[in-house]
Parts: sequence; C-alpha cells; structure tokens
Amino acid sequence: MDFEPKILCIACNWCTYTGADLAGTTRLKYPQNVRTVRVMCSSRINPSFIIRAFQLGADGVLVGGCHPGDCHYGTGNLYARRKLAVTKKILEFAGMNPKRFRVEWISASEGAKYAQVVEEFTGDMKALGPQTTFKINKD
Amino acid sequence: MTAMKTIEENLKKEAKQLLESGEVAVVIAYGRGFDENHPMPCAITKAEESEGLVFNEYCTFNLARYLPKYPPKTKIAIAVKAADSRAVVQLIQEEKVRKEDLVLLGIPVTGMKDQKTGEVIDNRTTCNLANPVIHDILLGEEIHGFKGGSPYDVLAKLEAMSEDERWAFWKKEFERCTRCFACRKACPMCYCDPCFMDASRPRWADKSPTPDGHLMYHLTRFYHLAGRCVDCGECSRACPVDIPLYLFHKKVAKECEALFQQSAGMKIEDKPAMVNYGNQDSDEMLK
Amino acid sequence: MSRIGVFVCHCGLNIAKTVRVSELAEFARTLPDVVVAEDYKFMCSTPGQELIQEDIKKHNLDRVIIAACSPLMHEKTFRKVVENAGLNQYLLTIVNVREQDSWVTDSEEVATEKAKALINGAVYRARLLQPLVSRFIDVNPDVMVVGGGIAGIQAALELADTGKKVYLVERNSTIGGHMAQFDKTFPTLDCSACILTPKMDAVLQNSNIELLTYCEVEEVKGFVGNFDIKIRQKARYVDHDKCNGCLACTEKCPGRSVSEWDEGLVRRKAIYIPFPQAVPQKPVIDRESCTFFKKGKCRVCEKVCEQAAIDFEQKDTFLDIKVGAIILATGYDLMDTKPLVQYGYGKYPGVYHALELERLFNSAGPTSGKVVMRDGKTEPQSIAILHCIGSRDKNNYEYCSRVCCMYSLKFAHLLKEKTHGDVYQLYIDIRAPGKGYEEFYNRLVEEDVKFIRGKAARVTDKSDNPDHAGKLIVEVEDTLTSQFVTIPVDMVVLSPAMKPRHDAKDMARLFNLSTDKYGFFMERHPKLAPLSTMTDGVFIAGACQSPKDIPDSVSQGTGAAAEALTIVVKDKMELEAATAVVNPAACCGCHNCVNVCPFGAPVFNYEKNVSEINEALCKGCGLCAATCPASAIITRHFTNDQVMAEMEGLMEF
Amino acid sequence: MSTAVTPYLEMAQAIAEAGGEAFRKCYQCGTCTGTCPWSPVTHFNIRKLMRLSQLGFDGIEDLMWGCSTCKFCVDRCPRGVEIIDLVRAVRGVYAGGGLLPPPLRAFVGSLTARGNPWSGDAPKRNDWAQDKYPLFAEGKEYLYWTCCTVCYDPRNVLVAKASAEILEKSGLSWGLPGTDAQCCGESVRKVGDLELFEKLKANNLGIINAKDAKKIITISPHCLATFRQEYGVDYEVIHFSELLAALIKSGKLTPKKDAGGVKVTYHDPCYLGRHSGVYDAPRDILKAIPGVELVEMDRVREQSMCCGGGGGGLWIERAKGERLSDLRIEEALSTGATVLATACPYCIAMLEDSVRTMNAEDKIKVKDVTELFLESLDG
Repeated sequence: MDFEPKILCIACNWCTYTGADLAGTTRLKYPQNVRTVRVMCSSRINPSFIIRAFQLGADGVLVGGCHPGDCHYGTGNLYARRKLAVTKKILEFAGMNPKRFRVEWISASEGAKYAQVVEEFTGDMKALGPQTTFKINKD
Repeated sequence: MTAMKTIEENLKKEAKQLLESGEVAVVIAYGRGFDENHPMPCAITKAEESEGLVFNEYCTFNLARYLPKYPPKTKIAIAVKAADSRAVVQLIQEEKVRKEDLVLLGIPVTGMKDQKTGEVIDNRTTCNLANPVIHDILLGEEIHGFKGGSPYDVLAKLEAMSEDERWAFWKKEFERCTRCFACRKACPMCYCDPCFMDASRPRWADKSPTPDGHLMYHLTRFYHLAGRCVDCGECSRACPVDIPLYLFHKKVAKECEALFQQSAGMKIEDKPAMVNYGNQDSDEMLK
Repeated sequence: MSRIGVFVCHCGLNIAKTVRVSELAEFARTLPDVVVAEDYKFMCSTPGQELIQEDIKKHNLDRVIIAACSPLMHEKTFRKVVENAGLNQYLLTIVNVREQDSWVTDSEEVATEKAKALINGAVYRARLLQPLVSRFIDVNPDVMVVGGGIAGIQAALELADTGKKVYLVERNSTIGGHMAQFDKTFPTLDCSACILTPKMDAVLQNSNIELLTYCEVEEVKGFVGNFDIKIRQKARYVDHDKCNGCLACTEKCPGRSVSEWDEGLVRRKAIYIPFPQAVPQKPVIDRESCTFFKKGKCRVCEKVCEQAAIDFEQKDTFLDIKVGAIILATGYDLMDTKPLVQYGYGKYPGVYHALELERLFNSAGPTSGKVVMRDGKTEPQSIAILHCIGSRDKNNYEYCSRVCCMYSLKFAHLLKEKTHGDVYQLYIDIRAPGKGYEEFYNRLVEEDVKFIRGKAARVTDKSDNPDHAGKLIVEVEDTLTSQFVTIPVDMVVLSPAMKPRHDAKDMARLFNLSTDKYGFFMERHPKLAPLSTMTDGVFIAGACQSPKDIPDSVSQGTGAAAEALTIVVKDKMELEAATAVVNPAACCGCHNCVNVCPFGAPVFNYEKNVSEINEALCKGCGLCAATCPASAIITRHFTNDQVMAEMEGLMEF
Repeated sequence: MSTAVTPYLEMAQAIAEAGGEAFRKCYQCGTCTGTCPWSPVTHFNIRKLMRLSQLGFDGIEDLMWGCSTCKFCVDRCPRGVEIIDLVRAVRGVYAGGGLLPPPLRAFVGSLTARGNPWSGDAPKRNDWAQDKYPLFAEGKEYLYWTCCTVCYDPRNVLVAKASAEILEKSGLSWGLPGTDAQCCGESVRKVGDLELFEKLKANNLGIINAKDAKKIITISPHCLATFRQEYGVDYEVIHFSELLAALIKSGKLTPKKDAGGVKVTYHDPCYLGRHSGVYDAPRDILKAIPGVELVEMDRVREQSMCCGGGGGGLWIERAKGERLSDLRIEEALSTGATVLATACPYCIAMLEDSVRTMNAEDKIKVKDVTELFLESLDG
C-alpha cells in the first residue's frame, strides 16, 4: 500500500482556516492527509508545538496564517514569521528535513491556494516517506 | 594585554573605591575558591572585602547571570569580560537591569583556561572577542590586533553533514544528557524561574530523563536563546557529560544574524530580535 | 474524568453522503470518557438542538462535541444550545467534518477516517477545556470627537441629540473645517455657509457638547469604555469667559500675518477670528505676529478691551477627561503643488490651487466673492482647470482623490457665472458616481465648458505666438484627437491631491491606530467595518480615512456616532472571555509580552516584577503566550495543554 | 469595405514579450505626449504608440521611429510606465521584420561590419590621438572609454583631444582602450537590435575584463548610462564631467585664463541628466572658469529639452521645423549667451548642425565643457 503521510496543519482562525473552509464551500478536492488545529493567530504557535507534532508522529507540519500586513491582530504574523523562520533553522540543524515544515500565508479568499498547498505538501511528504527522526517510538 | 595580576589589583582598587564612595551597594566579581586554579564568583558589599577579590586565567564564569537575582534598582558593579559584557547588554535590552544602576568593570582578556581541564579554552567555542563591548571602567588596556577568525568556522563540519548524519550526531550527544540542568544554571540568559521544563502545566515533556524529553528541552532552550545567546560557552563548559551545546547555539546565532541583521548583546538600543520585526523581513526567511 | 457527548450531524446529505455518520458515532462511543454518541439529520434544527440538550441532562454531560459544519458557521448557535442546557458555552467543541472533510473528497473511506481523527483530537482537547465566564466592566457614557470639520460636527450633534455628553476637540480657533472655506457645494450648488453655519451654531448651543477649540489631544490612556484623555488647551491670550466677542481688539491691532483661512491670499490681524462666522466668535492672539510678543510693546488690544479679557500671561493648560468612546474626524491636507515645477505654482502668479479659488468665490473671502487675479482687479478671460494634480500619480499619490472631478466641475460653473471667461477642463477621466453627479456633469457640458481629455503636461509663460503674450500657456495632449494642444489662459487652477494630515502618523500612534500606505487611518474592514479601527472604541469618520466629499463625510459622521453609541449606550460592557492571563508565579519578567502585544494589553508591574494583562484590552490572539519562554501566560481556550492534546489526538489516527 | 478593426492580441503579446509589457499599466492620460519634446514639431505621439501596442492595432510602424528616448515622459508618467522599454520593444518586433528606415540601415550596417556607427575603419579608431596619449594597461587607474563619435566625427574629435589633454595635465594614471574597442551599443539597443547590442557588449566587456579596469571614464553620456545600467558589472563608471568637477574641487586642476566675460548657457544632455542624474558637475566646471557667466535657459535640468539625437535620432534626417536642436538653439540665443556648452557628443553633433543650417555661427558657438575648460587651462 502507498504510504499515506500524516500532516498536521496549524491554521489561524481568520485567514487560513477560513480559506480552508472556502476550499470546501467551492468543493475543491485535495488529499485528506491533513488534520487541522485551529488557533486564533499564527503568532499563537509556540515553536515547541512543532517539535511536539513531529514527536507525535507528524510526517509534515504546515502552518497557515494571514498574509503579512493583513493579520487580524495587526502585527501577529510578523512576529510569527520570525519565530517560525528560526524554528525551521533549528529543526534543520537538529537533523529534521526542513521540507517537512512549511509556512504559507493563505488568506480567507484563497481556498484554491489552500487546496493547492495541501496537495503539493502531501505529495512532498509522500516522496520523503515516513518521518522517523523525532517520532517517539511508543513500543 | 595587561597582566592578570595588574587586572586583579585594579579590580580590588576600583571595588574598594566604589563601595567606599557608596556608588554601588554590591560588587560582583571573582573570589578565591578551594585553590588558586578554582576561583569562584563572589559578591561583596563592604569595601574591606575587596582585598579578597581575585582575577586570574581561571575566572571564566559569566557573572552577568547573577544580575537578575538582585532587587530592581540595586546599584551594582560587575566585572565583565567580552561575552559577559554582551550578556549585560542583552539583559539591559530585556529590561532585566538598567544601565544606570550598573558600573561595568571591563576586562579585556584572552587565553582564559578551563577549570576542569586546566587547558586554554578553545576560542572557537566562544564568541571570540577580546574586549568588552561596553564598559564604564577598564581594568586593563584594550587589546588590539587580536585575530580570532569567524566565530562560526567551527560549524562547517556539521553544516556539511546530511540531515540524517546531523540527527545521528545530536541523538548521540543528547542521549548522554542527565537533565542535570547545569547548562541553564550557567547561562547568563536563562533567568526563568521556574523554567518551562519544570512546569507541570503544560507538561512539555517527560520529567524523567527520556531522549524525547531531552530533545524537547534542548531544542526549545535553543529557541529561547535565539537572538539572545551571547556565545560565552558557559553551558558547554558546565556540562558534566560534555555535550557541545555551543555548536547549536552558534548555529542559531549565525542564522539570526543573517535573518535579522543583528547580533545578541552588541547594542543597548537594539530590541531583542525575536520580539521585534523589521521592514526588511521577507518570506525568504521561511524558505 | 469527563463525561463527553458526541453529536454527529448528517447535514442532510452534505456530510452523510461522504462520511459514514453512523460508523462515526459508533467509533466515538469507543473513545475514553465518551458516554454518549449520536448522529442526526440536522443538528442545527430545533429537534437536533433538543436532542443535544436532552442528552446533556440525561447523561449529565460536562463536555459536548458536535461534528458538523465549520465552527465559523454555527459555533455561536451551538454555544447557545449548550448554555441553555446549563453547560458553560466554552465546554463545546465543534469538529469540522463538512467544509474540511466531506466536501473536499469523494472517497467515503478517506472522509470517514479523517473524521475519526478529527473527533479523536476533539475528545483530547475537550477533556482539558475550562469553563470561561465573560466579565463586565463599567462604561463611561461620554464620547470625545476629535476634529471640528463637517464629519466631526455631524457626529457630535448626533450623539448630543441622544443625550450623550460629547467633547468636541478642535485644534483651530474655530470649528468648521475645510467646508467653511468653500463657497458652494456640488452638485446642488448649495451655499456652503448656509448649510454649515447653522450646524456650527447648534454645536455651540447644545448643552451636551463641550466645545474645546484651540485644543489638542496630548495623551490617550485606557481602553474601550474607559479612556483617559489629556487635552492641551493652547494659550489664546484672551480670556474667553470674559470676552463678549465685540472684536474691537481686532480692528485696532497693528500686527499682521498671512491668513491661513484665506489660503494666504490676504493678511489678517495678530488678534483675530479666522472668518466672520467663526465659532466661537471670540478671538485669539497669534504669538508669532503679535507686536507685543515680538517687540515687548503695544498692548493696544488690552487698551481697547472693555471686558479686560486680554491676558498676555496666559499659559497652555491641561484638561483631563474620561470617555467611553472616541471618534476621530481629523480631515485631510491639500497637497503642496510647488514641487511639481511643471505646473508653475508659486512661480506664475496666475496659477492657483483649488482652495485658493474656493476663497475667491466666497463672499466672505478676500475679494468678497469676485473672481479676480492676484492684482485684485483683473478678471480672468480664460481659465484652465487641471485635474489629477498629484492624484492617480505614482510619483506622488497613487490613489484617486475622489472629489476633484466634481469640485472642478463646480469651479467651471461658478467661473462661468462670475466671469466672462472661457473655461477649460483638462481631465483624464470624469468620475461622477454620486447621486446627481452625472447630471451635474451633463449640465456643465451644456454650459459650454471646454473639456479636453488629457492630463496637463506643463504650464509656461513662454510662447512664440505673439497673440499669447502675457498669457500662461497650458500644454496638453487632447487624447481624443491625438493632437498636442497649447491653450493660452489667464488663470490656471490646479486640483491637487487630498492627502493625510501632516501629523496623521503621530495621531495614529497616539490612538494606537494603523495607517494605510499613504498615511490615512486604517479601518477595521474596508467593507464591513469602515468606521471601526483595530483599537476597540476608537472610530473614524470623514477624510482622515480616505478622500471624501461632504455627503460621504456627513454619512460617516452619523455612522461613527451610531458606532460610538453602541458602546456608550450600555452601562456595562462584556469582555472577551478567551483572553490571556499571566501566572505571576512563573513570570520571569522578560518583558517579551509587553514588547510584542499589538494592543498594549500586557503591562509590566515593576513593584511585583511581573507582567499583568489588562483583559479589557486583550483580544485573545495568543501571541504573548507563544512568546513567553517561561510558559507563564495562559491563553484561555487555547492553552498550551489544549493545543498539544488536540495535536496528540489528531496524530493518533 | 469594412473600416472596422479587430484587436491583434498576438502582436500585443509579442511586444509585451519583447520587453514592452509596461504598456499594460498605461491609462492613456496623455501626460507623455504633453511632455514629449516632439509634440510641438512632429506628429509623433507616444501615447498613441502605447495605445496601438496595447491592442496590436496597425499604425505602430508609422510612429515608432519618432522617439529620441529622452526619458522626459518616463519621469513624468503617473503610472510609472517604462516607456522607453516599449519603444525598444516595438522597434525590436518590427525591425526584426526588416523594417528599418534607410538611414538607420547604414548605421546598423556599419555597426555590424565595423563595430562603430560612423563607417570608420576600426584600426583608425585612435588616429585622432596621434600617439600622444597612453593606452590603458593593467595597473593603470582609469580607462578612458572614448565614444565612437569623438573618435570619428571630425567635430567631436576636438572633444576627444581636449579631454585627453586635460587628463594628461591632471597627472592621473590613465589610458585609452585599443582599437578593438567598439560602440557601447546604446543606440542600437534603442533601435531594437538586441542581438547586435549583446555582441558589442560582449566585445567591450571582454576588453574591460581582460585589462582588469576598475574605473572607467566615459565622454559620452550614452556610454555612461549603458555601462551603468546595461552592462551589469561591478566597476566604477563616471562621466568625464564628474571627474573633471572633482579634480577642480580638490584643487588638482585650476583654470586660470579669464574667458573675458563670456555668457555661456548649458544644455543638459538627456543621457547625462535624466538618465544618469548628473546635473551639477558640468555647471560646476563652467562656474569654475574665470570670466564665464552661466546663464540658464528656461528648460533645464530635470525639465531639459532634448536635442533629438538619442534613440537613433542622430542618424535620421528631419525636415526643417522638425528639428529639436533648432528649437534649442533658439532658446539658447534668447538667453543672450554666445556659447552653448554641453557635455555629450550627440548633442554637439546635433546642435552644431543646427547652428550651421540656421546660419547662426556668428551668434553662438557650441562647445563641450571640456573644450571650454581646456582653453582656460592653457592660459
């Protein structure tokens, strides 16, 4: 059987989550490997969440927020951008394939972009195979 | 470079004078430990205690870590080598201390020795500066012409590795961790009390020393020090199992400098990079 | 141990067509702590709601999970449902199995498996949810309006009419704003003064309005419902309590300065009122041009004042007020056209800008309403009106200033009426989208105004043609015939861009607003919340948001009044419940939260050496919590635990 | 027969792809045409060219050679359209079909065959120097890049000589390129022949790189703008006037001989001014000469009037009344000046021509600032 990656998406309430809803409303089809956690703002994302997600066995982590300048809270995603950029560098240096962590700005009107990003990312994760680096072996 | 002995004399003299005049209430510097080669951090409050102060090549501890422990507005004089001074600058940026409460006794020095090994500390494991970036009083002459090379050369080997190789490297290193927390105790920037790792809610990781918990602890700590680590190398020297933490800190510092055009603890006017954003920030940094 | 109920909605076939709903309910029953799981055709219908409420009571549920459409759709509905059944509304979790599941795949298998993972995540999260209670704070019933132009006047009057106390703060010595400078208004050609001055007077007469002219807002503290404002009353050197407005002082005053009100076309006295209908009708002394202040001697005004109202010793004073809401109606500045050397403003006396011409038309203006050149007597025989000067221009302001087309048409009409000259309009596009605007344009076309479609390129006084001697030559391409045209005229009128006030950025900082890329105040949402800002309780009206004409400014003034009223009409205000809170025992005093919060909610308590969050300002975004190294900040409803538990649940399947 | 036309979008697309996509931004306000120096004298209409290109309509061929790339319209355009790029693109698209006007054929032919537009023999490129001046060699500070025009055009050869003489007197370490130097390619680029431009560029870059020149002086503003903006390498390029102004300022060269109260007016070359932002250096030189009174014309600096020589205009014959240089001479005469100074070989050629055809040789002389300066230095 083909490998079906598990993808965790953390999406901000105002843009990316709404954009993902729009993808549904317009009946776009995309791979369902993605499971989404809704937070109010991409700036809520604690870098430890990302580490934790990989430990929990996520094969890829996708973070979605409003486009810089369009944050519902004004400047939240500008901080988030710095946080997540450094997070990515840390993951990479620790030995995590940086392709497994992706940040995208997807607005409430970009349902198609959401579907396309998920499709692309799922494809990338399929190609990379299972993430075993950080994953906690429960056995 | 001014002789260590002269620096020590100057330290005693200045400490005495500062305490006598009442300009400061405390002087944080070094005092005698169980022998010559093991001086200890020491804080004195009386002028006569200044005779007990010490400075020699084993005075490696970054004293800045003691600053946040004093009540706000305490007038403090503190002996600072290069990295120590950067830590002070960073603490000032973070409003943990105020510049106006401090008298910085700057010590330009190179060739410090590790108390554990007795050997000269490899300056590739530190920030590789000779002079304090800020001082009020200099205890020795500024050093000119000291050439250390880039503080990040030492990363080349790890950077050249594949991700899997790097993971194998760190996995092996972190496995030895005993969660003794000497690293965060030695760190001048780790002033959280309690540390996130000690919290019961949320429980970020196993309290028992499991490899998963080690990973969560160290990676999160590296993140918490992003844009703040002054590269003094204290964590690695403190580590009883010799995990080369400095390598990771250096890598994060290097990336932060490239991303945010700012080095930790260099300018009092800077805002810490991770609680700031800039007009030049772009999505390139997420690539 | 929680007692969780899971309710799976079919949404007709919307969900049930792809998700095997009964299998999903079956699955939910196997999860720890789930005591009941049911599926139903429409959970949002009355029977569906009743089913949930009955189960809550029957099974003594303390957590409810509803797998249905997006939470953005019906979360509010279902919150009411559980609340009415006696459960705290924050103990509800919505699982999105429609927009992000059944609608985005055709595979039953895939959709059902994903739904299971989502429900598992929700169960993990639900266990850790905490009941949250909304809190209420007292609301100050008063409102401050900043800016006494037409938008601000309108807002103040509307609010005062509802019985609310209004502070109207104006930095000039009179209210009225730009509208008071105009002679006629488009497209109806009403006399501007005739419709404005009664309103200005009404402001003065209304006992609910405290008019604070010659004042500036110095400091803004607090938050929606409870703003503390410090206002600077600039020294007038005239005691307005004593002054009876006889204006004898202004007649005798020897000091002179250019009249700002008349756009520098004439001079005014050093003690002055800007124009005859000014409100209040009491003068101020301009320090810069006052002979006494300059030379230490004079005091003529003091001598003639029977009320002994002149007070050279007067100092700026400060006034502290408390209000529940704020309306900013600070207006616009006209662009300075001097840097556009090709149009010769400031070089050729025959070149005027729009506000200068407005003053020439105005019967209370420097020429008593006669349109004459700067010599005060020559009537222009030909006039060219140049549109889009600095507007729609990447080199200056990219936006359309929106009112220039219409006032330029108005100019043309008035010039036709008041002179015998030929009038040319040099335009790119005529933008006349308001009520009665297109009709006005048509009327002007019939009034024999010469329309040339092309943006003026240059104004010069040099020409080879001896017939053009003494004239200004306007060079333009008539783009309709592709011909290069030179038009000899006496007067050139520039219609410059409306731009943000020169100090708009300072104002934005003062009130914690953002500005758009030009410097206009940013509205919360361009369509759905055009008068609100990102700062709760601060509203904007008129041209401070973007260029606007009078009808739009008035509408916005009224609208902003209504917006402000929604806050101050209530005694108490509900605060967001899902806010952040600091655990002081864990706070490390790093100031990170204070540094990053866009709303200024965290404040550092230097006594206790910890941060504290003002929940009235907190919007619950969670930025502070993610920035706190000590995990000392708890974002209610999105705590670290809750988010990580949900992740764990999701990743199990 | 129907007179209806249909948009020819393939043509519009071809123009866009050739580098003219900026036309999409145009909202047809006419600022460009109103600003265009040609508007009062010809039927060239840049806005119309843009419009025709937007929809691919016929008529482009009739308009496209009118532009002298003076950049006035670009600076004024409220939409920020890079209009010159469009001109270049339409010329490229059409000239690719063999539609070059005859005078330009000779010019392009000479460039192709000899590497200069003046049908000059390549080996004779440095004949003007009569072996008096050094050739550039590695280690020298400045490479003095002489324009083909100052090498071959008899009038402009005087400028070459004057400038070289000044360099000799300055004591700087400098040298001329060898006879393998070719035209910078500016004009042919604007005429739309990108292929030939790239060939010339490759040749010249080869020379510069081989000799490791780090600082280049150009006498032609056209070379200046091309080196700076199109060659894309990291050496310093300055115009002769900038160097000379700096030498005067630092006291290395001091003009002594009094010019005797001569009124001089200065014409801003488009490629030195609007294209390169150099307005003050030539004026500083003139002001430094004792006995020179600088009087300004109406249209100067950013608003300067084009001589008509750019964008291939130098090689296009125009009827009397259609020459911008004639208008410029009239404007210069109206200031009462007896010398019209400028700092571009093309401007000199165009203006000198007008002075002759207008029989104004007695009233006004056209001079390069270097010539004027050298006269005052010889004293």
